[in-house]
Amino acid sequence: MYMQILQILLVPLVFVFIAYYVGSKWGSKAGYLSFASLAYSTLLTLLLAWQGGGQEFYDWQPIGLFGLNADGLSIPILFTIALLSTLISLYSIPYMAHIIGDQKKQFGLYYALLLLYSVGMMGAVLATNLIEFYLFFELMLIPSYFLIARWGYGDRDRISFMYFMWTHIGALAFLAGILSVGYLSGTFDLVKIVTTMIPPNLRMWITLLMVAGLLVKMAAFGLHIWLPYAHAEAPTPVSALLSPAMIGIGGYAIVRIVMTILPTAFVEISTALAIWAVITMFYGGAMALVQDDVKRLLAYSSISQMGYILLGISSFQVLGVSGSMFQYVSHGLGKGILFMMAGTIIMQAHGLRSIGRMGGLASRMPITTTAAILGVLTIMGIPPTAGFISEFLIFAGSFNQSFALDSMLRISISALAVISTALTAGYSLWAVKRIFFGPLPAELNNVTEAPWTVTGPLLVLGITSLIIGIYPDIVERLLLPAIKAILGA
Amino acid sequence: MYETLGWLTWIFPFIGALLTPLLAKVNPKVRDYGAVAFSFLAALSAGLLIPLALSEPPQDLQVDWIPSLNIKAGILLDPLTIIMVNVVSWISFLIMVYSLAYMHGDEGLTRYWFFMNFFIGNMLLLVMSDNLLQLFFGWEGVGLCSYALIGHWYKDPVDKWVGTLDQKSLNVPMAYSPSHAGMKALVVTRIGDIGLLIAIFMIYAYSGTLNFVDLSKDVSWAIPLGRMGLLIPLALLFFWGPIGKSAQFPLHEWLPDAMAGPTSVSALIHAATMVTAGVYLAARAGPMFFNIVIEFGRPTYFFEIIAWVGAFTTFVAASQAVVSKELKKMLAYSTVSQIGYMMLGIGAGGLASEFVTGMAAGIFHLMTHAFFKATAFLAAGAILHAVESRFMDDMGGLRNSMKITFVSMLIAMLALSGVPPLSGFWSKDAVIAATVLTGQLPLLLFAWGTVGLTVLYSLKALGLIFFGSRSEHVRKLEEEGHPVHEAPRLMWVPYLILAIATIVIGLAGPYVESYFTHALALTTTPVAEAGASLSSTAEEQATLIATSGSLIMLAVGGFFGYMIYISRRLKPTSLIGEKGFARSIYNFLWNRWYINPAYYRVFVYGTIATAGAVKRWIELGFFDRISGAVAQLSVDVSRGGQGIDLGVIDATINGIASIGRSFSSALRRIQTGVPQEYVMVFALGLFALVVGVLFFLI
Amino acid sequence: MEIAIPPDLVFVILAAVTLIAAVLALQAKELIYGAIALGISFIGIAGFFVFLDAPYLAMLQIAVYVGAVVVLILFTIMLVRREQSDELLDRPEGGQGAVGLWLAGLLAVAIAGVAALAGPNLPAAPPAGNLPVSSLGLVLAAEYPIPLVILALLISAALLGALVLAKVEK
Amino acid sequence: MVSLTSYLIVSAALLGIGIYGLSVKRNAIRILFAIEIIVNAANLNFAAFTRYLDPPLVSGQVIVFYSIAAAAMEAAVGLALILIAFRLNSSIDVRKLNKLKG
Repeated sequence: MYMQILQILLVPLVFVFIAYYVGSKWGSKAGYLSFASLAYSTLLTLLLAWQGGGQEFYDWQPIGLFGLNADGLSIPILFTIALLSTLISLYSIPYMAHIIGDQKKQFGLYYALLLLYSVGMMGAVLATNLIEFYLFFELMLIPSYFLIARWGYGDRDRISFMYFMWTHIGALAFLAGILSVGYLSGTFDLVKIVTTMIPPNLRMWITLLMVAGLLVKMAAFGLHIWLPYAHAEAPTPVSALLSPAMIGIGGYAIVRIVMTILPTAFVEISTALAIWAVITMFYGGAMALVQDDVKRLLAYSSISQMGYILLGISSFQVLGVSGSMFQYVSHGLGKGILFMMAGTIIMQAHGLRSIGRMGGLASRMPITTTAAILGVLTIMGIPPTAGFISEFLIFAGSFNQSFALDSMLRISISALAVISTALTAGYSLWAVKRIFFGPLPAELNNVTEAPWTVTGPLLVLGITSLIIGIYPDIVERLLLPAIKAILGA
Repeated sequence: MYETLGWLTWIFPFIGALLTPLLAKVNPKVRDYGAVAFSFLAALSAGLLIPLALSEPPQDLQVDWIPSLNIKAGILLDPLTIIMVNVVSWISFLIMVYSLAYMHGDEGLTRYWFFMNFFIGNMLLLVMSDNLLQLFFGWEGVGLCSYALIGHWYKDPVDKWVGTLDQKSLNVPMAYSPSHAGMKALVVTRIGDIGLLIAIFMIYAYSGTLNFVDLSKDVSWAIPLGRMGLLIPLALLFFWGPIGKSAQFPLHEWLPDAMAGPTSVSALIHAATMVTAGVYLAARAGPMFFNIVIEFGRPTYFFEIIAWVGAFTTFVAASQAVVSKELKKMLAYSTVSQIGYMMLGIGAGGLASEFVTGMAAGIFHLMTHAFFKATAFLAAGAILHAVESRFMDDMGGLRNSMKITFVSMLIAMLALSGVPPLSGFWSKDAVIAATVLTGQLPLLLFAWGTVGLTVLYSLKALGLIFFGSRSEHVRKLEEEGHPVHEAPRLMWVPYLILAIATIVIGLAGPYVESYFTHALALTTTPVAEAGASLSSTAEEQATLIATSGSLIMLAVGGFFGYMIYISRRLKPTSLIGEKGFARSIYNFLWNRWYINPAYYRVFVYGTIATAGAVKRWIELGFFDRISGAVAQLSVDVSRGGQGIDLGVIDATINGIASIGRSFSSALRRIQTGVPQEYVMVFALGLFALVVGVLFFLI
Repeated sequence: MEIAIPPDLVFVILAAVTLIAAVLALQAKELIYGAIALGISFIGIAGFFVFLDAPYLAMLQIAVYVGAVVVLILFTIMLVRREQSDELLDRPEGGQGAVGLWLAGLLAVAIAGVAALAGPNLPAAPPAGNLPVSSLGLVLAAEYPIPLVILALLISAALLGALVLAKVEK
Repeated sequence: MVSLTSYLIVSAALLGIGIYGLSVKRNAIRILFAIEIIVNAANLNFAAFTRYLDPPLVSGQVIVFYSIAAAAMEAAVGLALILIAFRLNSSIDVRKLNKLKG
């Protein structure tokens, strides 16, 4: 197909304008346009996966080549983002009607920003050039800032600003790393970069800069404080993109960029990263345990899940890294479901967010409950959902590496990481119990199931998680060769 | 044929599960009978496997699953699997039939049928898997079904709770709602699975395979593990999974509370099949560990752990069953206790270097237990249905109004107690005989002591339900026009069949036992030959010792049981007294050895309190404040100079937080908003930079 | 016979004019005089440009700075001045004046020190440039065409922006 | 011939004057003066360096060209801002313009 990969980005980009005008005129109908364009991207991605990937390059002097690389590593990530954005376009139709009301004009702006945001994420995944990556990285930051600032909840001005500042500081650290690499190696094209002539201590600093920048995006422990605010107070469809899709791109970029161009320096910090990962896992889990706001709970759970991704990456081993990227997919599916579930409750129960005041919703919203349980199982890593495979791979990789290094420290880290899954099980199941089971409070008596534009996406995500969980080869087959190539194994 | 049948056996129930929601659209009746039909198909194909298994050698059928990781899916067809498959599928089928009547009219039936079939499928997958990963799928799948089915009545109506409502121990409530019990079951078994998972990772890291056959054929992969001193942790961690799943001490607390689910579920999942998955795994992985033992001399830790955990659990659970007031909860304790016997059998086999004998005893007990415990639970379901109360004090004198139920329950309870010639007698004695062979007296004492306790609580159940006079509760029911009646035929036929099976197995007991020993020696996971095999006279002696010991205990326990609960010459209240030693023992047992409340205090409340403290001190007290300081570096848009004061109160009491606070306020003071001052600072910085350059030049 | 004016002398005079004018620009009591002094200082800079073989820049400096910026400033002063007491405004608060003076002085001395110390290492007498004015144009057109276009766009945007900002809303 | 150092010293002096003005003055227009002086100091440096350090090339002059253009824009926008600030607050004392203070 002509410029197939470019179309994945270009079609939604063109629809940014169309959606804006249509939305300004006809209100929420623009959601269907957005849905159509993103669905086209999703289908193209699937086609690419079927073809086994591809690459496209466009001249982009003087920076280098504007490349789009859809290989085994990027396709699963791209697919997750595309699928989530597609479904969220649909989901937004009733949800944003609940926030915006009948001010039709705002729908256009909303969908334009949403599409732009999706394009930013997909572009960052496909980028082959450091500058290109950075531009897309910022392209996903700016629309999301406006989405939060314009339609968020609570103290949205302050929170969106905080979100912007934190992630921007991270992005700048990353930019500093990119520029140093570009300057020292003379090119920004990932495939051409050779870093061996960079002095080792300088290489280490560059690695630290880039990893730190990306860890802010991933909200690793200590750099996480923006996340619960941003994810909890963003309009829920945006949370459902922020949390499952955007923050994981940090992990993807570590694999795609840092590991590829600076492998030796990365190995040196891998133990520290593994420790950091385990702290993040426990910390996020413990925080999720004591939240009352359902969206904040999910936000902390995302922090904890990013710990899993980081652990897999820090194993620096084929199984572990592919597990991390697999975890991106399964976390995307699971957390997408859960945020949408939270949004559904907010929408149907008129802004109810406090878990303490929920209960017994299973009888009112059976489909949402089914999907939510699938999502929770995915997050907990229980077969036959995709989450199990990814966690299995991460831990297997982590253990393999620990034994290969013969390091008791790494073994204990890996064991602790497995133990943290009990914490995950604890907070997830407890939340499910408090939300869906038990007696129904009187004030929730007239809550009803959401329309199909909400339940449909939920079920699609749940079923995708099951399919991938039962037959993981469809993802692993793509990931494994690509990661083997990166690790040179 | 053989191959197809093997795969179909576990695929049928999955198809049934997936079709259930669709069939429900057609008609509720179609849905109900459709679900049962699929479980019958599974049972039928399992049954057809028996003749084939007798004629063909054990085999491992494999297909590609995750080619990129070189992981194959496969099913094992060997005697152990065939026995398990048949026990699981036939009992499941009977319980599905029972459910038709028992669950009739329930509003969540589609869900119920779905999960029942899904459970059967997962359980069969578990016992047929040829590798640990696939087994783990089934393992977690059954746990999931258990979660869903315990919480079947998720609206938590008070009459579906489990436990005495106002009982509190160490300030921890001891009564649990169905949704709580389901969550508890899943979380506790998940804690067990962590160990199993870590063990799987260790095995995978060193052997590169997860296939049982490969793992036990050649155990050289364990050499580096042994060198690192990791074999003992490996054994501990591996067995931690079965401990959780099979509700063994110290993870046994979830099973009694799992009785909040429908009785049919308790019968199937929490008595006959799922909870025995741990025993199955111990038996399946036993050869691997046994071969390691043979290879590396005599560190028999794996079997030591199994035997001790089993023996101790047997006793702990039986002692609590004696004081239990609820019928189903008593049966649950009894299940835990009997599983302890199975574990003890397998462990003792390994310890005595007669692995196959021990494993055969354990699996034999697993089978007999599945039959008589399923009978007991199904009969209990009928009784609960009739008297509308879960407490045994609310029953009494039902002997005449529920004859078939009475007979079935009687057979089940006697088999449970190990009264000859019922099935329980043979299997339990096989286990105790294996224990005698180990020569470890404490294990034997636990095993024998539990025999006495088992008789006691069995007679307690029988006596309180069927003998004596009718309780006030029953009389009130009858006055209101709900006379106690026999269960409908669809309900009593299944448990009568199971009771008859118990008798038949009992009559054929010794033959079945020796057949098991021969068949299990032929598993696809080969067992290395131990150096010196024990002479048959030693085994006969052991059997003799075991039998005589347990018969004595049977008589002692039976005497007290008869006097207290059947003829009622001794009053339990007068035996225990108001205070004193007996009363404190009673309280100790009644509070579940204080294990349950202690777990809640330490692990549940403790974790939540820790997380709460971390949230208060670190998250709000530190990170939020740092973030505030960072935000102050730029324009604070919304609060106009107020600063971010989230958690200010918390911060004042906290040292770390006050550092954060002063940090932020210091930064605020720098931000005067007067450009001139900014310029000065900027110039100062520039000056420092230039001076730095100057130094370089000089 | 030509009178040879030593270049050093011209340089010193030029430097003196420029610096004194700059000081006056900031210190003159009347804002208007300050603006005029600023213009003189700019002309001094233009003189330096001539010295540095950059005649085009010199012209640009005079045209843009002296011709446009200073005039613009004068207009603004006239618009703003009416009620504004100049002296009061420019009296520094507290010790700020002294601190500023010290700081600026130190900074200037330090930088000058760096320049002086680095002096011996710098090429003292470069070959005569003799570059025609057009060379700058050539470079701009050949090597930096896109920035040039962007600059043009930027100027238009800035002017429009200034217009919008300054427009009196009715 | 005048040495490069002389230019650098003049430029440093101009910078010092500019910094002084920036840090002491409160009148927004004076601050604008100071900014222009600093920009000119920088321009002078560029022109001097390009003349002394890479004679056949004029890259420094290109930068000065852009800088002058940018300074013109900056003055235009800056003055417009001052006008607005004056209109809104009837003052151009930067000390009073601290609404955005954190």
